[in-house]
Amino acid sequence: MTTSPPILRRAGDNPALLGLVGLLGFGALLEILPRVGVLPAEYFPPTSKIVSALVDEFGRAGFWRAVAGTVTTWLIGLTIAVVAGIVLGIVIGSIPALRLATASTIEFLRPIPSVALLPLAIVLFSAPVRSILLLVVYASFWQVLIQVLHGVTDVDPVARETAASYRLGRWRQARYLVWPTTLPYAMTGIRLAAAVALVLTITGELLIGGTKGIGEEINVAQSSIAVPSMYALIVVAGLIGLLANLATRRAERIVLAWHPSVRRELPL
Amino acid sequence: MTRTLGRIALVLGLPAILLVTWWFASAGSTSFYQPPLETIVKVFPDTWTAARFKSDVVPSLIRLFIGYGLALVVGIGLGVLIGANRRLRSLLEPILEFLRAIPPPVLVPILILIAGIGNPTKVLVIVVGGVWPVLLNTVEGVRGVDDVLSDTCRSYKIHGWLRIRTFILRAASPQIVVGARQALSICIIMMVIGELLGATDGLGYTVVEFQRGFQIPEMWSGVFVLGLLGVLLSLAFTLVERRVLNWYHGARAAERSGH
Amino acid sequence: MLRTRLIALLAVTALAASTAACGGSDDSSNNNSSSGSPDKVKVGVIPIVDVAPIYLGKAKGFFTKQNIDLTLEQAQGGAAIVPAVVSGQYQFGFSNVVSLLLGASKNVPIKVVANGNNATADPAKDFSGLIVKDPAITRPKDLEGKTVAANTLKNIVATTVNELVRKDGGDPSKVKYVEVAFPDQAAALDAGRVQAVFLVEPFVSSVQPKGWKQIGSFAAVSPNMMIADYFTSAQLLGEKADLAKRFTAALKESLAYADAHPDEVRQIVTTYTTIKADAAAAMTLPKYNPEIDKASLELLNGLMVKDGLLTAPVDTSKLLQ
Amino acid sequence: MLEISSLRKTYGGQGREVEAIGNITLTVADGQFACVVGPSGCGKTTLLRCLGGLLTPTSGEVRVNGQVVTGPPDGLAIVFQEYGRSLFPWLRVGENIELPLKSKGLPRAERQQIVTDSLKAVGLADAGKAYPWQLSGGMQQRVAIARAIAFQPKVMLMDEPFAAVDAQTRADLEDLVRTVWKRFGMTMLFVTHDIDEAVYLGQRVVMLSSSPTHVMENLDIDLPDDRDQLKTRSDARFVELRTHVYARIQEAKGANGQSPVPTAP
Repeated sequence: MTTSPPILRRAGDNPALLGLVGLLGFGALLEILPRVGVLPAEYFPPTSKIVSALVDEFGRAGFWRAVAGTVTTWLIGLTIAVVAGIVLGIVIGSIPALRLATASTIEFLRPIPSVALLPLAIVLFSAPVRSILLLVVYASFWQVLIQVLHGVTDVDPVARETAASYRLGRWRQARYLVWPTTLPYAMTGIRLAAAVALVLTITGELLIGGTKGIGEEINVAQSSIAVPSMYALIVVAGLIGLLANLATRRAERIVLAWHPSVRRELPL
Repeated sequence: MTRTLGRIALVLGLPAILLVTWWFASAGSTSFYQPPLETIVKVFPDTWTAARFKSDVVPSLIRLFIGYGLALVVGIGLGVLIGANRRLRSLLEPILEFLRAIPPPVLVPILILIAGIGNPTKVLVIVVGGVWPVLLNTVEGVRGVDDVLSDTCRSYKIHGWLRIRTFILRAASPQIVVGARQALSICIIMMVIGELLGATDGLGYTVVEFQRGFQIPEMWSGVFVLGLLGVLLSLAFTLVERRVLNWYHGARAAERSGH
Repeated sequence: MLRTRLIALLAVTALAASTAACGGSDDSSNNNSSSGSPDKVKVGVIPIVDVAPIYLGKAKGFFTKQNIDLTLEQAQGGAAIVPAVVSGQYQFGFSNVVSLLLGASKNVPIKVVANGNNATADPAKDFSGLIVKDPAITRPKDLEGKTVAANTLKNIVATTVNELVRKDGGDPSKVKYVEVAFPDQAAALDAGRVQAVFLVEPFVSSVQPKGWKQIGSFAAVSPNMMIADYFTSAQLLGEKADLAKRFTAALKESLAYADAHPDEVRQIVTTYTTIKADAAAAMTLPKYNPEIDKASLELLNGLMVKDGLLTAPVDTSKLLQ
Repeated sequence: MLEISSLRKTYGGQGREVEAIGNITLTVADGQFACVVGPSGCGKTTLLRCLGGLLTPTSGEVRVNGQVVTGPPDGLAIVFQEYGRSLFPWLRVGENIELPLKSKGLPRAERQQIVTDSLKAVGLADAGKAYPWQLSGGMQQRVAIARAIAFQPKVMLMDEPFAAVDAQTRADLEDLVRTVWKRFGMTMLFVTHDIDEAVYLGQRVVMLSSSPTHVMENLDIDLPDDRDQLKTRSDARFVELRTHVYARIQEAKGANGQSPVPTAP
């Protein structure tokens, strides 16, 4: 084995290096097991085959169009959900009567699995992209709305009284008091929404099809039983997910640079 | 008395308005694919008969609970193992972060190719979807346990399974519950996807069957049942959570009121 | 004052957004054409040999002759095409007869405008095939308790296989069906996920090298049975009867031409499916009758009632013009 | 019996060695109540954690009841300063006390009996069913003490247990500790930064220097055995002893001129 104990011991105290060793080990493992026959190579191609399939995919123009397709659908759906979530969140959140009236509806609609809307989406919207967007927006909207509602209701009552005592108008109150408190929650909502939106984008592409996207590429690969390229596409989907996570975390740090890192993701 | 009436009005108010508007808006609808709400409701009883429940709803639920249960057991088991061991955690963190980022539905075609379309695959699809939120939140929870409590355990010689059961798992439970709730919603989605991509029974299959048979009101009723399933499971989850975490909510309330 | 109105406005949009999400208006792109410029027509088809005539007719200009600018959109099965035609996204569609009869029984507003294709006269040499891999399964009766792949649930494939099992003395209600798209059926049979597949060309030829056994076909139910038709929505028929008439005429011309020129059919199939020229050469072509075969309609009507798909036979005049 | 011989503890941090404990040699006889006091940041808590087997000393040796300490020794219990964080918030008070007994493998009935007795001993007889966070700070520390008693240790270490409690509650808890000590007769090592508390409670006060820490002086407290907040604290001898300790601690703080180096916990 390449990694002898001393390296492990020296890497022991440096997590980044250890993480790398972990990754390489994982890759090596997936290389050896199929070759040795522990895993059926037909369905578990060795890593080298997957990597070469990945390189082939990178070479194909259709691949990049598919990646672009998935990312655009994902971003459009996410943006609609985020804007709607924040606007509705602040409006509903800052009017207690509205907050109480809508609570039960929100609590009823939120857990409905967006994929349940799939048959409706196919039938209601003839253009496949619209149906997928319905799923993506529906799934990610609630993530943002719930967090923003928490943010608005978490505004410190004392701060609210001081703002009122200085006769800050409702609009200015929203701008200088509600928004800064809600922002960290909104960012959490966006981070959760981004992940869910990607899952639903690819689900839509897989089940509805008819749009340029990774999901469709996987369907094509499955039909021609091109197993290595299926894995390559899975790796790509994972990378997109990873980049999405890193990007949203990065954005969070920038936007919340001024905010004490104390930000509770409510265990609801 | 008026206070409870007021509360009921608030809880049922908006849903009632929305349903009524939908009822009348769709009343005259001639569009084949958007039948009046009235027909959907009328078709409900004889579509979702006891036989239908036994042949389709029950198999779906069994697969969901087995899959969700496995996702919890595997997720928490590995999570405790990884969370407690710093070196193991930094060794596995990059891999886990990548595997978590893979949108679970992407794995369904490959799983079907490998394991076919029988029940084992359907359960596997659910486990593969649900295990990540549980695993990563458990690692997070186990990592964040209070070190004073950990010292207390060491000095009072509480270790082994007793330590895991009464200290590690309980201390990490608020974070594990966050993961379990996320896993539940993912598992329901994966259950439906598993059934839409080639199945011979189950809720997802039934909805597709109605659509292929042009039974549109029944299809809408199927979507209602799926939605209801999501709502009821989320309600059940909240009840279980309230019992499991009553100590946690109590402690936070005490802490917040400056006790 | 402005602020309260603003908040009210936001609240209204929120409510509208939620009801819109339930109602949802689709964007039927019905572009009405002036008499001069050609009618833009979209037709939903499935990438199989059955639709070769319409591709051939487009190539030969039969449609341009009728002042129709034709675009062909591919879908997985009839189930996705029917909603698109009803909603107006497609003006015409291609679907198997059973789905059309089922739709008519549920008052789906659709009307058949022309024949699609028919089985051949010879049950052993048809463009379709009920194919099995397991040597133990030698006849349709053996499919009892087994799982059969069909490209869409509740379509002509299930009706056909049920009838073959029934004629062979078996109990069709014991056969289970699972929806698998044509391109994936071979892999499913290979992996043993299903015990039988029902394929049409070009897929029947593409699995030929596997050496699997064929134990039935459309023709085995009834020679030259009508398999599929082209249809449109009642709404389009009402508003643009002339366009429908011209479309039917061009289609009949295409069907006759295809039936008379099998080699051109084989060539055109390679343009819209992934089949290679040599496999296309070996394909068995279906029969393309220009006229709609009413006898097949009644036959399938009866079989659907036997299968319990229909409680009572459909009044086929509702389906035909 | 507690024996510490030339204990030394340094915290290595990227080449910057911080010497928390220089050289401590100390013996506490069986059943003796010893208080340890010293300038803040002189490694009192580090010393206690070494005694409790939670920290391995850099050199030197610690013996509890004759055995060398390599990990948490048998027959030793610790009461931590952050009482809130040392109790399991998901276990009721009774369960908190019972847990260590489970790991000792005692049968159920016996455990229940010990729990009830321990609660009575700290004056919380009917608090068994409550959750820790439903009690006041003082009462939570009583639960921690009850848990220590229930463990039936021969040696009890207390790490500034009353630092985070208001003055009145502290007086009651001080008296509670003495009664507990008298009744159960364990060896007691009480770490505190409050000089009055050390003199009032201890049979002996061990004064530590600032870091690198060593034992500056061992002072025997010859006050009468039964002590109470009013009489003892106004007793001339008490004041005399207290001033002596205060002077020595001030002297230690000022002696080596540099401000005490903050030791890692």
